Amino acid sequence: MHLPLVSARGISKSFASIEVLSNVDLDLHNGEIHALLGENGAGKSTFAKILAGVHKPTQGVIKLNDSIVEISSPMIAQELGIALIHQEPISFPHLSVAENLVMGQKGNGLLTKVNWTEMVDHARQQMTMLGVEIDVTIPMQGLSIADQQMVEIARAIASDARLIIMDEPTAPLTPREVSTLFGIARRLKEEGRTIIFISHRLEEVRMICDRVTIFRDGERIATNTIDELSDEDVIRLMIGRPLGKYMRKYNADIGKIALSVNKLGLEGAFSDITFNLRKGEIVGVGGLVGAGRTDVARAIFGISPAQKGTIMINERKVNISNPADAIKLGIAYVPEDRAIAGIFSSLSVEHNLTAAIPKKIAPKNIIRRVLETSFSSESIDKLSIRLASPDQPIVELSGGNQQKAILARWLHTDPQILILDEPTRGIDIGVKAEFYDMIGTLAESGRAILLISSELPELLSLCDRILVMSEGQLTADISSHEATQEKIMKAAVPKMAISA
Amino acid sequence: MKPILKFLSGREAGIFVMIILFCTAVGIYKPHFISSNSLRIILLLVPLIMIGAMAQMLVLVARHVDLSMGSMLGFSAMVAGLMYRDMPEIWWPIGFLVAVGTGAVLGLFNGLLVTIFNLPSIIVTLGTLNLYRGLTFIISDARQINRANIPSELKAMSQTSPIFGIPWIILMSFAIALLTFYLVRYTQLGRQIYAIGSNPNAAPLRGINVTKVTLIVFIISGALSGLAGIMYASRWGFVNPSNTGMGFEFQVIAAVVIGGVSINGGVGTVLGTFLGVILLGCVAAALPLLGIPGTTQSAIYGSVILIALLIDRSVRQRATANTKRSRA
Amino acid sequence: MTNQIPSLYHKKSWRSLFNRPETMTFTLLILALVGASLLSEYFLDVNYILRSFTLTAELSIAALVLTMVIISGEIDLSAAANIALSACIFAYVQASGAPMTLAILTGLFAGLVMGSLNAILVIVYQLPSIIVTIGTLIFYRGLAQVIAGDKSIRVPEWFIGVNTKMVLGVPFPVVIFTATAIILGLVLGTTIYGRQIYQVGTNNTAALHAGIKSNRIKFGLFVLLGVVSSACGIMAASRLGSVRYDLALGGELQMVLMAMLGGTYIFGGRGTILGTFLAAWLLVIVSTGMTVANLLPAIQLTVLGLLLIVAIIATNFIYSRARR
Amino acid sequence: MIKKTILSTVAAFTLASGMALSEDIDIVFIGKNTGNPYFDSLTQGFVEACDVIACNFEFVAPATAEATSQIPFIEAQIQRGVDVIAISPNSPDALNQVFDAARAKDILVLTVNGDITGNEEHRDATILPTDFTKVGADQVEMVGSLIGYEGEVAILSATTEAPDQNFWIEGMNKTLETDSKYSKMTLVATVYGDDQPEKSTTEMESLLANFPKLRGVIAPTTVGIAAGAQVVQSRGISDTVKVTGLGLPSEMRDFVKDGTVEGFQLWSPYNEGWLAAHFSVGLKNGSMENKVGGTFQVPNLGTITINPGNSINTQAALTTFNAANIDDFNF
Repeated sequence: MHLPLVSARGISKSFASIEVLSNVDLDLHNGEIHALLGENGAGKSTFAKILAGVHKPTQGVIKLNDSIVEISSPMIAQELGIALIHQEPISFPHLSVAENLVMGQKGNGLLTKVNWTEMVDHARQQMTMLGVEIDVTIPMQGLSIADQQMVEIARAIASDARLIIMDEPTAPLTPREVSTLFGIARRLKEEGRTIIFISHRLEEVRMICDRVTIFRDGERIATNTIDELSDEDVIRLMIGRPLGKYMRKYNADIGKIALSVNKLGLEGAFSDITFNLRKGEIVGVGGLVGAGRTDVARAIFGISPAQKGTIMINERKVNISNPADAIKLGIAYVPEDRAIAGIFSSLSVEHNLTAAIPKKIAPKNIIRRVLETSFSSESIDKLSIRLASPDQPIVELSGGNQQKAILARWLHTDPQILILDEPTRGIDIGVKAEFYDMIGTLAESGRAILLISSELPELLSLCDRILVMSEGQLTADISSHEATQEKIMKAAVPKMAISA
Repeated sequence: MKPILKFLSGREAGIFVMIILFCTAVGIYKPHFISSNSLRIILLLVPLIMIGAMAQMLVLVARHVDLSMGSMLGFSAMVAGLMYRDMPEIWWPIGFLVAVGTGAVLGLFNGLLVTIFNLPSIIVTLGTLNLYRGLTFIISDARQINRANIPSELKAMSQTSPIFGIPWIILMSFAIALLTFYLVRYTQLGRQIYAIGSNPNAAPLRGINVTKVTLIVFIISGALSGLAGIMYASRWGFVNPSNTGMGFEFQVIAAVVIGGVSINGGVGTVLGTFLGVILLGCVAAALPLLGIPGTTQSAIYGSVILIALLIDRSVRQRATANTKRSRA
Repeated sequence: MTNQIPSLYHKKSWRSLFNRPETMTFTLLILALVGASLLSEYFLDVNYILRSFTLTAELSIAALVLTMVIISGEIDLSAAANIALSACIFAYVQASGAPMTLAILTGLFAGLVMGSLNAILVIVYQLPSIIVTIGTLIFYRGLAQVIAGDKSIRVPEWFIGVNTKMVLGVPFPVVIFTATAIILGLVLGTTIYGRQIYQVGTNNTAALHAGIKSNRIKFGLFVLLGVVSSACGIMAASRLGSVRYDLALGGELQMVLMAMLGGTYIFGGRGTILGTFLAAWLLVIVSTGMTVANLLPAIQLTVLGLLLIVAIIATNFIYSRARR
Repeated sequence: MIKKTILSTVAAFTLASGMALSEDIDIVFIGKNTGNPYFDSLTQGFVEACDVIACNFEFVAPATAEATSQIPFIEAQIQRGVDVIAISPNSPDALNQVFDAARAKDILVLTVNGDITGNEEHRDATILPTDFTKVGADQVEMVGSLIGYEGEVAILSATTEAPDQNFWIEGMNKTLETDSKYSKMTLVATVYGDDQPEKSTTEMESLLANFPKLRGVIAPTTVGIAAGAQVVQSRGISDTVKVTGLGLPSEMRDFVKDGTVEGFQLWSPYNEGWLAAHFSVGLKNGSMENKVGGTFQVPNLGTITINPGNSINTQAALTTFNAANIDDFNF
């Protein structure tokens, strides 16, 4: 076997005490299309980003053509011949395609002449080499996402990349665009280049890849040629996580329908979503990144309302045009991205805790300190939030405690319907169990809970019923008794996107 | 080869049409507005704003704003004026080097504050607008450089002309416009300024030295303000600490925004800016003829900026609307 | 494939008194007092300082509201031009024979319209407030010149002299400034609207998710600044006895300077009314001290420019360390 | 005619007689704005007067010339407890209250080189360079003599609202209409340069563009005449277009030397300062009385009468400067 292009040994990475990758060894050979598979949060994307210099590993060594390399930035990765193509390519929207191809290349000083004709011809030549029809003179923002990806690939090849990493490239593409992409991938393989393909679409992986590596809980579980593994094997390997010692310790009596959603649709995000959520019931929503689960939640909560379909609260049709309406109707939404949509980072923990209940802490618009402190200390004790003082900026708390604070903020609004979007993401194991208890007791108190989660054990152990979404569609509605990780994953994986 | 920024050319054509319409309308009302003499008056209003507009365009494209140009102009002109007054026998073209050099230093100071302390350029330059004006008073001991001290050869540059009646300083300002066109279109620096303005976060990832390029943009802004300063001395024949360059930055921003340069960075052409300056020149020259008191000029500038902002927004919306929205 | 959110640990807490920006402003205030009295023996006279304060009272009152606008994450450079235009409209309407109350109402209405125009362009049309308010600054200043030409419009004799009216020995404008500061300080510090202004300024998306109507709050702040500025314009007309288009020319720098010196963070989310209140006094002491010492006005301009740059470096340094 | 030589000898003589013993009078002069050459020579009058008589003199001025910019400076002088505030007002009516405050502290308030028309009761007296009623006629005579009393003439003035400008323009119009000597001269336009050098230059250029047959331009403002002369000099049309008006010798010396401007008129700002200082000290130490009709002596200006409205002129007629005498003046 000739020498591997890239060999990674003992790669580990942790973000502020939460280990995301532990001791991963992997060899990648020239002229190979290698798929990285795994659940959300299994670590495959972090590993790829380490190779591309976006993150630095906490431990471990990377060898390129048998010599140790230190990939400390995307620039250095580019020099080493490693290119990362994001799902939505980072480009200069106002500049022409030809310029985006060549921008920032080494070697030309600030005052060197830009030869437009040569640049444009060079770009045209690259496009035809890729077999793609793109007008290289129009600005990038004039291109479709697929075309922008093609430009990114062309740029990688132009900088003579030996290893091209594609992160979820086919998600936004039409079937025709996917087959064009695969044609190019095959040609690059014949040229001896190595391609890493991160995807959930097993059929696509099976069609294009030579070997596949499966990640689970930050560890590399298996690396086999694609033919050695059936779909079932792959799914089993992906999800063989222990169900964990957490067993449901509660059983709420399911009441009448609190929320019913009928044929909800938003162009480009999701369509034909229909489900009911009863008081005291926990309904899980599984699916992969980009399935549109967050968009459904944002539609129900009024952040980006749906264009089609109806929402009923306690059998009464309602119109939710902004979050304030939703809160009045007793809906609460714990957002997926804490830092952007959740915390007021520089404000105190107390201010964050009472952000959603203005009326309660300021009955006549004047904030009553005594009310505010009582509300905040109540949630600090109930949810045992670890902090130095209620006045310290919330940004100083750990991820888990920040999430508790956001949840506490919403519990104060005494919601009837509670939407949790990846509540336990980025939280260490210990705190997760606390969260599960909280969610359980909330259901027991008669609240209806919609739990969006990518962790299958979480869904299985907590939920009464599990919906699964894939590419904006509802693909399954399984009660918890019959549900298994395989069933969920099968429903979550997008159907065959392209013809044979 | 089709012009690369074809999608923008709609904007330049729009401004050109506005100039033609405006001049014909005024011409019908006051026939001698379309005479070679009044063309000369319009052109004489243009040189300083043209140079300032080219510099401000680069600053805006890089997603910054430079409000201190008027004071940089005043300070540089004063330094050159003091040199002429205290060293009368000096070779007069040295004034150009001194003014441009002084301006560059002031621009560098702006750039350092913006890059090293990571401060918003609009607030920094609001501060230096007054700091440099105060320094202009201090170095001149609040006294004016009289017409007698300004070398007659320098003053002649705004009256005599090498070719078919166009004075030197106007040709110089057109030369600066051409130079800026070359810089913007045919040098790496020019393209990187656009790249920084278009997507500041991606620029470092693509190997662009954002700090260095931003510094250069502010140095150019200072240097061109300095050049405008020495041209001020040539055009008006004196340098006064309190009104040399006063309000220059607002005139320049009006011209640049009319010329289609977007405030959000990454968008702007030399041709658009050039036409924006010419349009403002026509308006300024037409006002006295139409009997509209000079007092309305600033109201017109203000409304023109607001209208240009709205046009720019609708252009930007149309541009981003056609990229297919994809869900993460 | 988790997009890990690394939680940031922070060594020191910024709660201690030392690091509150108002302390910086207060120490600068004391230093300025000492410096000014050393510079000229005529300076240290309370009545003289109070009288000098009335010369910039209008800008200081508007700066208090501007502080709230900046805390909410926006900015408005057109307030000084608003003061001039409202004063010109008020004086023009009054001079053309309208009764005084109608003239005052027209002036205030003009302020309302100006504030709303800023709000509509920034909130409805989503244009950056910094460039919009540069446009409206030039536009309003130009309109004032159109209305008043370069004549000055007089106001009736009995209306003149608001600054000479004393309340317990303190000039009326200073009383209004202090009262406005107390009211806005209470609104910002104790009411839910104040709290939400901070939240909107710190993180607009999170505010939206928490059900806070940030657009409505920002719209209200722009309109409030418009109306308060017009009221200040009318007060200026009474102080001066006549109004020209160049009233409060260049006042936008002083207003921004007061907010910045008071510790308001230019990117929003941080700042207090107390800070701006102290900064207003600091500026008066600095400029009065220099004037009474017969220093060249150029030195004042230089000092003001330097103060602004130092203030934004300091606040940026204090806050960005906390935020990053 | 004032000769430089006589001036210096008189100054030497009074020095020898020793200073008055009374405690020195504090005088401050507040200019329109800093950086205005006109006030340099006016201040010089004050300074040299105070070297001779018992007064301490300070000159202050705001950075810019807006209506309200002088108020802080007046407040500061009240606070400093000066005896006399002489000021060249930026606005006819914005300073009434602060003048009253000063006079309440029995500070003498004198307006110099320009009065607050319509609000005279708010100041003690005004010192104007010359009898303004005759300025219009003198200027028309000046331009007539240059263009052979025939052809088109235009006026390049300062701001539309400046009271002295309007007063003089009115005088010029009346002279042209009534006096047959100027019947062949026609006033074609009056334009305003707003005392802004740039605007004055563009207004002069549009005058030349709009009136090809223009023969003479009267610019009764130092800013306007210098701008007009500059345009004429640069275009080399000084033989066809004669520029005159009120100008400063220091600014116009080059133009007079190379023949661009054959003659112009003004008064001596220096004398204004010189007289104002003497008048202030005289009033303060009781040797003079601020009574309409009263007279008083000022070294080398002779007897000065206080005209109605407490207005005092430093000299009767305008001084004409031309190539012959331009070098005798250092202001």
